[in-house]
Amino acid sequence: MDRLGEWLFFYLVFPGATFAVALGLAMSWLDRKVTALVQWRTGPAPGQPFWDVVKLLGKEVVVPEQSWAAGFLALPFVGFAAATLAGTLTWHAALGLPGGALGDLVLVLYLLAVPSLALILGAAASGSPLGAVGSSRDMKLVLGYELPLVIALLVAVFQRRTVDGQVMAAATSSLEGLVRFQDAAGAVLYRPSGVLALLVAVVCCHAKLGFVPFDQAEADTEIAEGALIEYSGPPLALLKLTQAVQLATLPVLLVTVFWGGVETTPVGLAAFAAKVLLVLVTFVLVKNTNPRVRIDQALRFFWGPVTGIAVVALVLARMGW
Amino acid sequence: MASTSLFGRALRRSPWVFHLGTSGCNNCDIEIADCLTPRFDVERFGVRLVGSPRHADVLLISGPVSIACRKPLQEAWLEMPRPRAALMVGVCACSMGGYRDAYSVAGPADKVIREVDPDARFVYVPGCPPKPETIIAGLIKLLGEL
Amino acid sequence: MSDPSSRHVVQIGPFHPLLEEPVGFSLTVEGERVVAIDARMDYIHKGLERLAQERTYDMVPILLERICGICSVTHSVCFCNAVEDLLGVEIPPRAAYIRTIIGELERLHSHLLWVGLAGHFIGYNTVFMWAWKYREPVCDAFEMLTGHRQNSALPLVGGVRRDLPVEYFPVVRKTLDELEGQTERLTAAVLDDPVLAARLKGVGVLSAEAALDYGVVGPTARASGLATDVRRDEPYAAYAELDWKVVTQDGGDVFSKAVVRLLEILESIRILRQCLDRLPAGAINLGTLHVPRGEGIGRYEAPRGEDIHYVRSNGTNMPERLKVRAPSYVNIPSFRSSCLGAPMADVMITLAACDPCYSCTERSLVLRDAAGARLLATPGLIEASRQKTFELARALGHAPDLELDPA
Amino acid sequence: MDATAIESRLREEFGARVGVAVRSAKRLYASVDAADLPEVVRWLRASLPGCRLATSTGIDLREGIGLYHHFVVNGSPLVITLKALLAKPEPHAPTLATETAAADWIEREIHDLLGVRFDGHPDERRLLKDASMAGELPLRRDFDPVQFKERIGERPEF
Amino acid sequence: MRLLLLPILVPAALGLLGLFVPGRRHGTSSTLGVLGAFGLLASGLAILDLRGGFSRPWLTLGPIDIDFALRIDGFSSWAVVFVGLLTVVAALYSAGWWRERGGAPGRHAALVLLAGAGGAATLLADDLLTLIFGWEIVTLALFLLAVSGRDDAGAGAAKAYTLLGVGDLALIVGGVLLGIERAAAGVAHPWSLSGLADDPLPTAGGAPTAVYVLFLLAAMAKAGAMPMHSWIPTLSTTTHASVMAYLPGSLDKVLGVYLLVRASVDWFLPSAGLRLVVMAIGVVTILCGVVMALVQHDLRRLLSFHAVSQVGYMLLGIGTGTVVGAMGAVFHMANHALYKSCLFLGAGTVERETGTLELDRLGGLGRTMPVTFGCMLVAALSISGIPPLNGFASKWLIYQGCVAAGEPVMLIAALFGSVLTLASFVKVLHSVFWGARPARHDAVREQGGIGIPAAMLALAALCVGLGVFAAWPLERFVGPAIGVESGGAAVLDGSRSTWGPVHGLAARPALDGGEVFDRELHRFPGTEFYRTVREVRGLGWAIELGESGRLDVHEIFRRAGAPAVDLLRRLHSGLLQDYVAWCLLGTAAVLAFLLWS
Repeated sequence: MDRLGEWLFFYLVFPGATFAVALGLAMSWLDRKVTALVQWRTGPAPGQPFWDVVKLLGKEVVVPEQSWAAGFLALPFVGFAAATLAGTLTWHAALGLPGGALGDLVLVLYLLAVPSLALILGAAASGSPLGAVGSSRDMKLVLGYELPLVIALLVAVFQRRTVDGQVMAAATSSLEGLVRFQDAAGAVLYRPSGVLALLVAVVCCHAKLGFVPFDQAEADTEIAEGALIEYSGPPLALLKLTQAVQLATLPVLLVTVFWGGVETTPVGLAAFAAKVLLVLVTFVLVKNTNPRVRIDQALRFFWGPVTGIAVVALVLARMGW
Repeated sequence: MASTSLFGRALRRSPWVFHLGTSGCNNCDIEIADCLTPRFDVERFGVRLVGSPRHADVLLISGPVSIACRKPLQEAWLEMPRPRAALMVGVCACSMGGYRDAYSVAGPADKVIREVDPDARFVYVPGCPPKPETIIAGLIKLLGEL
Repeated sequence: MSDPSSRHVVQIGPFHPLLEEPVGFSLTVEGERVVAIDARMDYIHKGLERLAQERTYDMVPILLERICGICSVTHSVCFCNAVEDLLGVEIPPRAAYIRTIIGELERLHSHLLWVGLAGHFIGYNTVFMWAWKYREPVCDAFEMLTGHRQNSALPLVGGVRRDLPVEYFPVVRKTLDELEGQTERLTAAVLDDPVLAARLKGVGVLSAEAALDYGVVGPTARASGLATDVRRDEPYAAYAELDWKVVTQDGGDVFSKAVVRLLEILESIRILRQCLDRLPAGAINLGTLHVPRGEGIGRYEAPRGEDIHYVRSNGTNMPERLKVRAPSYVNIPSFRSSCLGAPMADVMITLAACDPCYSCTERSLVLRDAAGARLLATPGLIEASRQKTFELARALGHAPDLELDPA
Repeated sequence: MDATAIESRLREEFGARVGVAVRSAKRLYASVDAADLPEVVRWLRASLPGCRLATSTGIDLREGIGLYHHFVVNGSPLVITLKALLAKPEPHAPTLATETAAADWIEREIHDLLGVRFDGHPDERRLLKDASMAGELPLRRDFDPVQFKERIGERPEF
Repeated sequence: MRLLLLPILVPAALGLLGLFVPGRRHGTSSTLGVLGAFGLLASGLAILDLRGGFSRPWLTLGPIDIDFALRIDGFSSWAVVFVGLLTVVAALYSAGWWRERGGAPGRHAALVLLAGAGGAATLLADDLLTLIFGWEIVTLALFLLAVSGRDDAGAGAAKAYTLLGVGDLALIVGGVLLGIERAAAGVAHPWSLSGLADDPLPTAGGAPTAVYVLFLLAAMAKAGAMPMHSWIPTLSTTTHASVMAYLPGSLDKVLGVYLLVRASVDWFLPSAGLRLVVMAIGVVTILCGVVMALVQHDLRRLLSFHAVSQVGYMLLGIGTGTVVGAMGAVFHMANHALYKSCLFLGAGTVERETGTLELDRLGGLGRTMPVTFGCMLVAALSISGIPPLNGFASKWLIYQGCVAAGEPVMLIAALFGSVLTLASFVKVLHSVFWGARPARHDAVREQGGIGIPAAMLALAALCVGLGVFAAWPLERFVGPAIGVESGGAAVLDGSRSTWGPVHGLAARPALDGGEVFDRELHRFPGTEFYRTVREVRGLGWAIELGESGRLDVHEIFRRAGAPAVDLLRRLHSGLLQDYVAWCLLGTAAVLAFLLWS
């Protein structure tokens, strides 16, 4: 039972739900604040995302008449649980917490797809036509970015290195294994293939987070927040929390996979925080200096140049570059 | 009056508004949008303009309500989750202003909403159009009422 | 794949974030591709051209300002042009310059507003914020000169009601100088942005032939290569004496429309500078006028294009019939030519590209307005009002905690 | 080309069928029989490059419904107004929507507000009026807004 | 050890009995069918823990002995139980189906039982000829079930039989070749499979390679891997859902994968090149199948393309040549049978209630058919590989196999195939169960007694159970199946603790709000979802190509080798007597050949 207790602590407290939510809300405040600064505004007060969520939790839930109520209400929970789990596993591996190799890259990837899926299904379940358009766009976007994202992440798995005359590669999809490999052989990022792969992964994660220019699914001026349109109150709060958790997870995942884990020294922690912030600020700046592209343009972009670069990175990685 | 619970405080710190122009002349609508922009920046107060009444706490209404707008307005009001309130921006929304004699106007927005929800609460911001500062002041007054 | 059974209708509006005003668009789409489009305009119909018969010629311009929140100068001056055409009179030169100044200030803030909204519609909120930030000083200048941010209540049949406070001219000039630099930077940014180009170029193309067939006007027509501009074609106010040029583009797409508007901002700044420099002395109106039986047509180049009013008088002090044709009324229907076959995401920006103003389209002839009296306030009152505004802003700016209820 | 030149060409082309009145160098009014409207419009658009329909006005006159089509020529100050008088009680006129797309909405509007039928209009649905106003013609002289509102029970009390 | 005969004889006997029940006696024949299915399951359970063989000599040809030999080991024991389970589900479902429809259930139930018996014989066979015998019975049963469906079933059945016939021919020729090879090596029982397993053949020389490839071909045809897949979609539009669920959906997959796993792990030591070929076929099957599924409008056709696509995962897992990959393949085969049966049964229910499976014409059934919807939702998420369902567990193992084998390209393709699968099922769920309900389906309700919902619920429950507790089947069945007698669950280590508690906050549901949209007018049919996909260059082209039938092996041969195929087609007349004659002739020829050598 000790293991279960330990696991529950990881999942519910640190680095799981509680921590991820707190960090995610802080990051989403940072997102809004930087956005405001770019736009010459003051922006929200520090506690703003927290108050938003508390308020939504206290509001009434309106279930649209046309909808499949159970799914409509339950799917945000599923998405939140999956995002939290992904966050837990990622942080667990990044920090090298006790408990063995919990995290697996493929598993995390799948778990991170679940929130999108929950939103897609929830929107489809709402019975709203605009929700359906939103969910269709979201699904297409998922189709677009999953392929290059997978390729880019596999660069870390298959990158060949020569250490002390020995050719080696991580050759494991376990996150902890990847961290250990990078400890031994240096970060994946320090090779050309790693740089390219990180680039691709950042772009894909940008789309995963639904930021402009890839926010077609929630384009408020086109389809009135699309997939989110029918949600209100606590389910909406959960969706916002899910976004926050993803915001706290994806930069960490990228840094962990491509730039090594955390050394638990003050310097190591600070360096890790700086890396994560760098990725996050990149997201925010790109978000604020681009207009939304059309969904077909996004698909072409992902299946064209982005996948191309990812493939090049993979080939380079196999060649030991 | 103003609730001191956590939720009440959150509500006052995070009022999300849905803007609904009911056949007005556009001027109030522009001043409302102006509230978002760098000079006035209502996001400082946690105000967000949202795209669906389902997400909103406050309905901003501008313009008189034409006969054709009447039903959609009532539907939008009912779509909003409780607690909810409405802010009447401009004389037209408050009292129909110069349109009171017009044949195709159904009534001021408060009357139209009260037809479906007698307990609805409103704050009125007169002006043609009211300045953004006035709209913000009205919004803050409304939050005190929630 | 054009199986009719797979079509469905997406309703945009009556309340939609794209639209500040209630108007219903029905897009029939296959997947994301729009195959038919229809508009429903009754939501905003509150207009009673009929009631114009009950208002005097002095009251009508003030009321016409409330046809549209943006083109308030447009409709009142256009009405004055129509009545002056009926009367066959020329207004005093100072009045002509004053009309030009307020008209061009209105064009400035309207174009900036459009640039911002267009950015917003394609999810580029930074452009929205920046453009509207630039727009604020223009509204301030308008307020300094007329006492109100949009509704000036200045135009009057035979001239203008009040003189402009020349002591504010240096401030206005400074505003224009700053705006010129900002607009040039914005224009450069728009022209160079590859993503914007990908998103806007070749989108919603309106050919010159279709433009003429639909009778579109203003920037929408000029972006399709039709060099039509009432300010040059039939110079009213002071335009005949000023040095400026008509901006045209050939693309007909959304990108061209954006470029036309951005360049027109710069032209407007030039016009304004000349007006401020050359403002002649003299009377500002012709005094009391009797309007005889007859009919007149007035035209005016609104920010969105040609506005046209038809006035018929039966000799009383109220018009027998007033017909208002705002520019959006002819610009909006052209979506049938420019939107069909486009993906839904493009339709939104195409609809927005003619800077539609649905309340104009549904022009309503407004009557007595309770707030109208405020506009006639003396400069002292205006100053007091501004003072209060600033105080409020300061108080709010320093007290973000909402529990401090100012009431 | 100014108004007088157009006047002489109009007389040349249509003779007595049009009654031309020139008010100034840039305003020309021509009264036409409703049935001749499409022909005159075709001629105008063909012989004056850049000529477009700016708008149309409907007026409830004592002697009938006045239907005025205002044409503007791009790049010139000229406004040409074609006037037709339609007989009550069932005014109708040939449509211009098949000649120029610009006539589509304005004809629907005049149909809404004044009850003028446009023969051959491709799309005769209402444009401005709400469905509840289906039988009303608000721009007719005999329309009483107060009575209308009482009839539909919408009179606001304040 | 005679007990080993039970799973074959019990259903076969009851099935043969069923053939003589008059067509009107629905109750009797359905009972017989269900009884036989349970008999198969019970006898499978009875022999579950037995290990060993049973042998009766069939023929002795000089130095060569041909036996009727059965053997049970870790793999076959649970495979038989599994087939029993599937047969029970199929029997229950068809009992419900026929009670409502009327018709000739006797034949149907009997053929299902015969197929079950044939499957059991294949799985338990320890002699290649016994295996071929069982294999052929299944093919025959499929064909007879297929032609008994509708009036227009003939063409689909003929196509199925042609392609399956090619596969079966490959198996027979391969068997003969193998026998010659082994006999030449002086083995006394050249067709004995346990003998072969004791001394697996490396595919170095020409003959073993040829035999392996022929077996591969047979397995591919049976399981429906590309390019031998085209009979499945064609058949799907003309055949009962229950038949689709039972045979192409599950039993044929079990047999095909069984053969392939046996061949790849037990009988041969395939070379790296051959493994690559298998993986490549797997990946192509995954991607082509799913892309074709993505654009289908007919639910059953869509499902059948997924049935093709999922086989790719199994081939991929086997092709990796790693223990974890093979375990994944076997586990996936079982999982696939579960969720695909569930999906086909659900589709059948929808069709029964609404009369159509055109996605355009469906919608909004989620609230009126909650059981069908719930079960199909679980199955759809499972086939898309969403944790923590069983589909994820087995796919994850296959991915691990790819990682271990160092095959990034295959891994990417497999992952991407999963995303596409998901996309396709979002479309299905949306267009059938969500969105606006066409008015003509307003009266649709869930009907049909207990049998069908029970079958679907059982399958959905298994999907969840085998996912959440994946360690158990891996340890108990899948590991032993490929020779890992204990510790099979250890491969799950990396994804341990996937299944944390779902915690949440209480929601306060309230019904409010009005309907703004006209639901007929503003429907968003699910078929609209992926129009954009067609518009992407390359993909659209591939889809066109697929739809035009130019990738269909059957069609290619029909066009290219017209005379030869014509002959084959004439041989495949669709008459039972002819086939029996061919079988006898073939057997005679083989015997003659053997006697002569």
